Amino acid sequence: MNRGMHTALWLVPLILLCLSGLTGCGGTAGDTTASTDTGSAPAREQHFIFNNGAEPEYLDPGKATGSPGIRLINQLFEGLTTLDPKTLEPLPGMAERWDIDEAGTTWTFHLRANAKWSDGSPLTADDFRRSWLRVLNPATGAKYATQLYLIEGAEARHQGGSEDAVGITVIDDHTLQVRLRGPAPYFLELLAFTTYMPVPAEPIAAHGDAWTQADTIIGNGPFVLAEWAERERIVLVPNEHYHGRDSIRLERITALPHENIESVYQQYLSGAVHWINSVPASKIAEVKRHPDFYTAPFLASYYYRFNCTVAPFNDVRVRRALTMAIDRQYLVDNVTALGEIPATAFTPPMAQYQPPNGLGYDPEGAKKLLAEVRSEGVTIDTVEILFNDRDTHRKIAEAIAQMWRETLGIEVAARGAEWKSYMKSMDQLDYQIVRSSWVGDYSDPYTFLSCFRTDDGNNRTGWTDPAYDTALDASQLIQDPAKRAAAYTELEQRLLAGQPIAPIYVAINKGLKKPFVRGLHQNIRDLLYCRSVYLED
Amino acid sequence: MSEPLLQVDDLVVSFTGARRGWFGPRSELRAVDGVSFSVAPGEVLGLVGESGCGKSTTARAICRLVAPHSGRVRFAGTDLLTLTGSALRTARRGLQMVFQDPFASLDPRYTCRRIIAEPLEGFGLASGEQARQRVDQLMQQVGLDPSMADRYPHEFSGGQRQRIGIARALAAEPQVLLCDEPVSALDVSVQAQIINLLLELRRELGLAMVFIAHDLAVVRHVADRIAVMYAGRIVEQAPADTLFANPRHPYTEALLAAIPIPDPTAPAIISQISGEPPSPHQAWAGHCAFAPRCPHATEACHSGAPELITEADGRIHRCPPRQA
Amino acid sequence: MTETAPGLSPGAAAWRRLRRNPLAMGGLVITVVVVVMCAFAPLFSGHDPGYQRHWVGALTPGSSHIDCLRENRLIPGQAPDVSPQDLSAATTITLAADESSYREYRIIPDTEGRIRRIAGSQGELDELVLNQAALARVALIDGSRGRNLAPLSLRRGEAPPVPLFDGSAAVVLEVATEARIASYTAQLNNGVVSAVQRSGTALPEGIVITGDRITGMEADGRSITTWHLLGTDIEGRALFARILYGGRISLLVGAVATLVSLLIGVTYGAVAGYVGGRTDRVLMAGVDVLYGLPFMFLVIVLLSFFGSNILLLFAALGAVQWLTMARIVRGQILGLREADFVAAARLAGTPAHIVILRHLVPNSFGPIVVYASLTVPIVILEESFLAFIGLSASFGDGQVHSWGALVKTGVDSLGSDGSFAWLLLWPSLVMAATLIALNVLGDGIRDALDPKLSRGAA
Amino acid sequence: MGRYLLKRLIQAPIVLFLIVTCSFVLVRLAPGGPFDAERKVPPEVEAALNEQYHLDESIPMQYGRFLLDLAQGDLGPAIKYPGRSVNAIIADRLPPTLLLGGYALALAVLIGVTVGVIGARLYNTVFDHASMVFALLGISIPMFVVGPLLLLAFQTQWRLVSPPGEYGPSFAYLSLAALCLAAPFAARIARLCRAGMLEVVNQDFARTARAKGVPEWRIVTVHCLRGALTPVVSFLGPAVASVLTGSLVVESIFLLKGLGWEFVFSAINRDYTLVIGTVIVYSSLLIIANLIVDLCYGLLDPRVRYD
Repeated sequence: MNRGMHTALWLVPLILLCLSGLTGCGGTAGDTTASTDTGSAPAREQHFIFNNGAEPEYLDPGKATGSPGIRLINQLFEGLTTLDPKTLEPLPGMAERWDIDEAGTTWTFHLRANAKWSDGSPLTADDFRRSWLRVLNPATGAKYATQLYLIEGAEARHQGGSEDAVGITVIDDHTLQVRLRGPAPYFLELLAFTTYMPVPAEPIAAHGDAWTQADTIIGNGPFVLAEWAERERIVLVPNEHYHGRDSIRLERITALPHENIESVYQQYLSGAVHWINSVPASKIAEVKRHPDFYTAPFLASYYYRFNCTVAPFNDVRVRRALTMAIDRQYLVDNVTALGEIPATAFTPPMAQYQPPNGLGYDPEGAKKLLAEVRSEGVTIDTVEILFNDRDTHRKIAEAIAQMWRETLGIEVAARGAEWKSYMKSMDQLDYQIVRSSWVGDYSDPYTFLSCFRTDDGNNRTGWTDPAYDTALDASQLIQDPAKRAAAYTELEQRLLAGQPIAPIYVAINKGLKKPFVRGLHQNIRDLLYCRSVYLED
Repeated sequence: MSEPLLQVDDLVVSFTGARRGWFGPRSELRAVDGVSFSVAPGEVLGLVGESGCGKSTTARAICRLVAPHSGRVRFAGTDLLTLTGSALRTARRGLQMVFQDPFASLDPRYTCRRIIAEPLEGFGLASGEQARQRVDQLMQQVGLDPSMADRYPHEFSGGQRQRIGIARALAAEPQVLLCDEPVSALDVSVQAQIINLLLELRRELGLAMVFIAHDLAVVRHVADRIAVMYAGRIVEQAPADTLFANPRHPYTEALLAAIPIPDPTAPAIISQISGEPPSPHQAWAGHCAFAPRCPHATEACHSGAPELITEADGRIHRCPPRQA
Repeated sequence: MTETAPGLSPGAAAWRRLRRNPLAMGGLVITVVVVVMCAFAPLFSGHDPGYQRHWVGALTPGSSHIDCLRENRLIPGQAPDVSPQDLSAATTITLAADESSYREYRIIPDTEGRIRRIAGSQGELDELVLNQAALARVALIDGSRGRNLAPLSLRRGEAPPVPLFDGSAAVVLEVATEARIASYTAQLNNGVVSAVQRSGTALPEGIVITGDRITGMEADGRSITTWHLLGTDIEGRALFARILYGGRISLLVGAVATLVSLLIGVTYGAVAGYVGGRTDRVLMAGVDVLYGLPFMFLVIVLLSFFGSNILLLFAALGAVQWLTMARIVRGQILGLREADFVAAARLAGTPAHIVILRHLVPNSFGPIVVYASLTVPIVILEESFLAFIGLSASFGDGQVHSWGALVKTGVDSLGSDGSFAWLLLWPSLVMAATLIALNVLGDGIRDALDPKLSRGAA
Repeated sequence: MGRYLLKRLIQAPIVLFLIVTCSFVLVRLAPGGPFDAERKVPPEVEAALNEQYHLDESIPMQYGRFLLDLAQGDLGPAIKYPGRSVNAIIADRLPPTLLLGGYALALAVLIGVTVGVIGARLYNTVFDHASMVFALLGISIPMFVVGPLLLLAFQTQWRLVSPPGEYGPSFAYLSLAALCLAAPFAARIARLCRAGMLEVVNQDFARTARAKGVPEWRIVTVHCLRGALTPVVSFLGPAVASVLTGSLVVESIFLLKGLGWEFVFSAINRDYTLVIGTVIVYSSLLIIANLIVDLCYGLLDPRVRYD
């Protein structure tokens, strides 16, 4: 009956699995692939071709934002930690081991003795310090610099303060000490994030933004950039100086930047591509039947924002009524239809955190609530849903519009807008209801809940609750995991009581993967680690 | 002679032609080159010359259908050339034209009634039922059956169309009618009818006319006075009888010599005088424009442009006395 | 001049010639039919073009389905809310509902014919046991729906039971549990539900049943179904209605943009041609300059920057087309300006703008009409091009899309095996037919207006 | 002729200036900026980026700076391609677009003229009617329908062409793309050519030639084709513009690297410099194409005068 519920339940053991791996940190990166037994040498050429969805904007770890860029940077660079391709458990990366102090705020990392750049030169603790300070230098223009705010003094530095006050200390060439603002259990996972990766000094000094071209780039990840033909292909080959070179089996990776999903799908069918990570929305039925089709949970939330500053949406009852009139189960079963999980809370379920239930589908309750508002003389004639004009968003908006129309008897218009106009309307609160989604940066609810701080740039609803802001800050000082989870649950409840958003579903990642592609795992953050990938005969 | 109704003084109309070379000055083409004449109330002035001599342009310049380069056109006391816009439109009400080509002068998309009523509307003379009656009346006046008023031009014969054109001109209640070769496009039999109609109207309404034609035969019966044009200038002007009896200019002579031939469209002049009409670019620059074709041309004719000579009998011409 | 019958205005004469051209008349008939049907779309299709029935999904042309709502309510004391049709006159309503729940499993073999994956809707399975005693129905979805299977036991890495793969690369199993058809009957009294029964048992609370569960519906014993001439799209919306309503947008865009181009082009060309001289040279140099502009690109920039507002679309597409119109009109007027009837009109005291309006423009009407009639299809095609880039116009609540957008959806929906072909076929057919009709009509008008220039060119 | 050429050459920079100004204004009026993203960029970073691209200056200042750079042939840095200049991107993307466009135009002329000439010679036969029906269909069916159908048939179903692999598209694949782009133009050219032929075939000089015993094929190819090509050539001018817009569709469908789709993305991403850069390139191409077409027109039809 309730497929969403089942999926949610199924998610829990998976997350627990991740977590059990996490507790024993410092393990070896060995059991990443299901079948590492290589009895006979595969005859198939180890050349993995996939469609990356778009041309990456940056291959500079400090500056990258979009997933096409991040997907490649994860092959080209490696942070102090790296993640298990399947479970996302933090594994030793450039750091071989680490110590944490009692308070959980001072971390000492010990780099591998054989930590090297792809040109063979040694990689030192200072490389990390320099790279992180570069991100925190406002002149660099690193859009994800806030990822480093966890470090003591980082935020102040980014806003123009001194570099010396930042809590990064180079003890020796192979030892780095980091002081955090609070105990952050997710710090190890965050360290694998692109923003925390080291960047080489000389190429950047010599070539500026152009340093990531094939002939100038120096990395430290399992692969190096062999060719970057813009808008045509990006080719990676193994990094001979990578510490785990022996376990790398792919000889060549080609990433194609094509955006036309329909044509990319045909390309996949014709066999020219081994993996595509998006599928045409109009052919869901056909795609679902394809034997190579897969779906997997994704740490992302799809939801509608209400503009809490304009009538009638400044009345929480209206927001609640509209939320209650969305039949999410119906939506994920019939409209998106790929196994998305209906959500009543903003944060998706994840390790050590099960979000509380928000308002479910209750058409009668919605009608009653709206009637109550109407009886006070508030008129609700037309409601407009704004979305960026993509097939899926359009379908969802049209379906929700029809639900509201039928259940609540209001006129609903679904208006598609071009991407930047949509962004602008959202930013300037020039909308009534707008489609949104949020992808988590690490497996901790904070990456979601912090969006709705009053002054956060990602709030974009005009919703404000001082108690929420205080509680949010307080949650970051809690070290005990259980208490922390409880604090997050409380925060989420507060958020859902305010209902600045109508959660719709937890997104999934989906795609088509040739059966001979092995070791390519669909993890919860849709991160690609090609070091475990190989092509089976 | 009473005060002239229409007085044209030194009228010049020029057109600019193609550039000489890439950036050279544009050549100038003088179509009308200092034409002067006057028409008294009720008088008919015949304007004669071969094709391209500037007769039609003169007529069009008088009523400002083409913009004159310089000169003066006084009509009923006002200088038409200084007026613009609606003042011009009102001022030239008394000055109407009958065109050469009865096909081209009627808008094919208008019915006969609408065509004739256009001046009534344009000058605000009549509207509605009044206009209907006036159109019927005008049609009768030019010899058309008012029952045909709702037909389109292509349903009329050439003569009938010219009658429509005349009726339209009359609708404005003009004092002067500029008839630009009104019969040259018509069959010979019809020509006479139209000329008779015009004469009749002149009698009835006391109209003055400028009657343009390319041969003298047509003008003979109509005009009180005749002006002969050659290459943009009037070479001779005289009362009709005087001109016919005793032409002064060799060009007039040649035109007269052409008359006996009954076919009015025949290129009679060519048989009399050799050569082609001059290019209008520099026709009168430094010599008599007619000199290259003139059987009587002297050296003087080639060295200086002849001045106008006014003789005692009122005739004006541009040929100095010859030593015959 | 051409030979003309007496009593006919030039327009009437051209019409007469047009009527003798069967191709052009065919074009005219199609154009008129399409325009009338789109203009009066509600008369020709009773369906709401935006109404989605996801549970119905894409139906082939001519299919019918049970006409129910997403949520059907039979609550004693309330009016029945069961269908968009007028059921208030009925005295009993019966809903048959399938209360089953489905599961799908995809079984994927590896190269050696062993089971590589068992993908359930709730994740990967290592083992799947289907016991027919426990399950109401087991079927293969792919191509052989309804085929019953013996109890199955599947395990990853093992060979499947013999009949399962049958040479195919993968198998999708559909499993239905607890399937039973329940029948609800509601008694109505004066349009209000008085009692609801389920298989003879009274349900005092009434029922709410979702559309996707309903397998049959009757009002006073008469079954309630809806028929779709051209089938439905993936969202279960009536395709015929969508084409008709979409045609409103496409035709409107075509017509209005052409009018805009007419307005600008004729005014501009007429002024240039009538005034002539330096003004003409300057104005026409302007047109030459603008010819060098990649207008369509500016339209894209404009629309992507300011949203595909339909008014902006009219203006932008009209602005692309006016240049040629201005040239044509100017050429015509330049010739006509010297005509005696224009001189006569001026002498008749008619002001310049009236001369242009009443004499010059009407006499250039032929080429203007021809060009305009050929502009409409061009604009419709351009709109479809914008739809491809995602800059199409939509109407109403944003649920009615232009032909271009429908065709684009059709292309996207077309399966690799040719499934859903009707979603592409019908919109493109209607669009192409209309464009062809407009093209041959334009050619026909040109021939009719100028009989010398027969055998039309593009 | 020479003066006409000179006039057009003088006109070209004016046109370009107009376009540049027009696009500059449009771009700056557009809502949203290049750094807006789903994830809000911190204000410090946005300020730093704006400063880097001089977006913090006043609009007239930016315009002046832009014109100054443009005068030196520098279209500026591409905002969405960090570290790369618009010049470099255009130099990279333009050749594929030109290749595709040129190929398609050549195909269109070849197919169009052949079908048109044969259609005219076989006037009123089945071939004639069929070809004209196809021509009408070609004109009325959008490219984005033809393209996916071609791909579905040739690539996915029949496997006759393979998609662009490691080293660019194969010739067969490129031909498929060019065919898709050429179809509507071939259709139009066929119609024009046929009409032109029919007009010329019965003219006096053709009859004279026939009477003089000139072989029919010579009449068609030498005498008539020249006349029939005149409308085709005059069509090619505007066709170049349409081919450029069409290549945008074809590039997307056939996953080809080119300037067309780059343009759409730069517009969507508010990559100010790249939008203007691509628009300038397209305008220049158009102007040049129009000029060439005009010259060809003069060569084909000596009656055409350039003043």
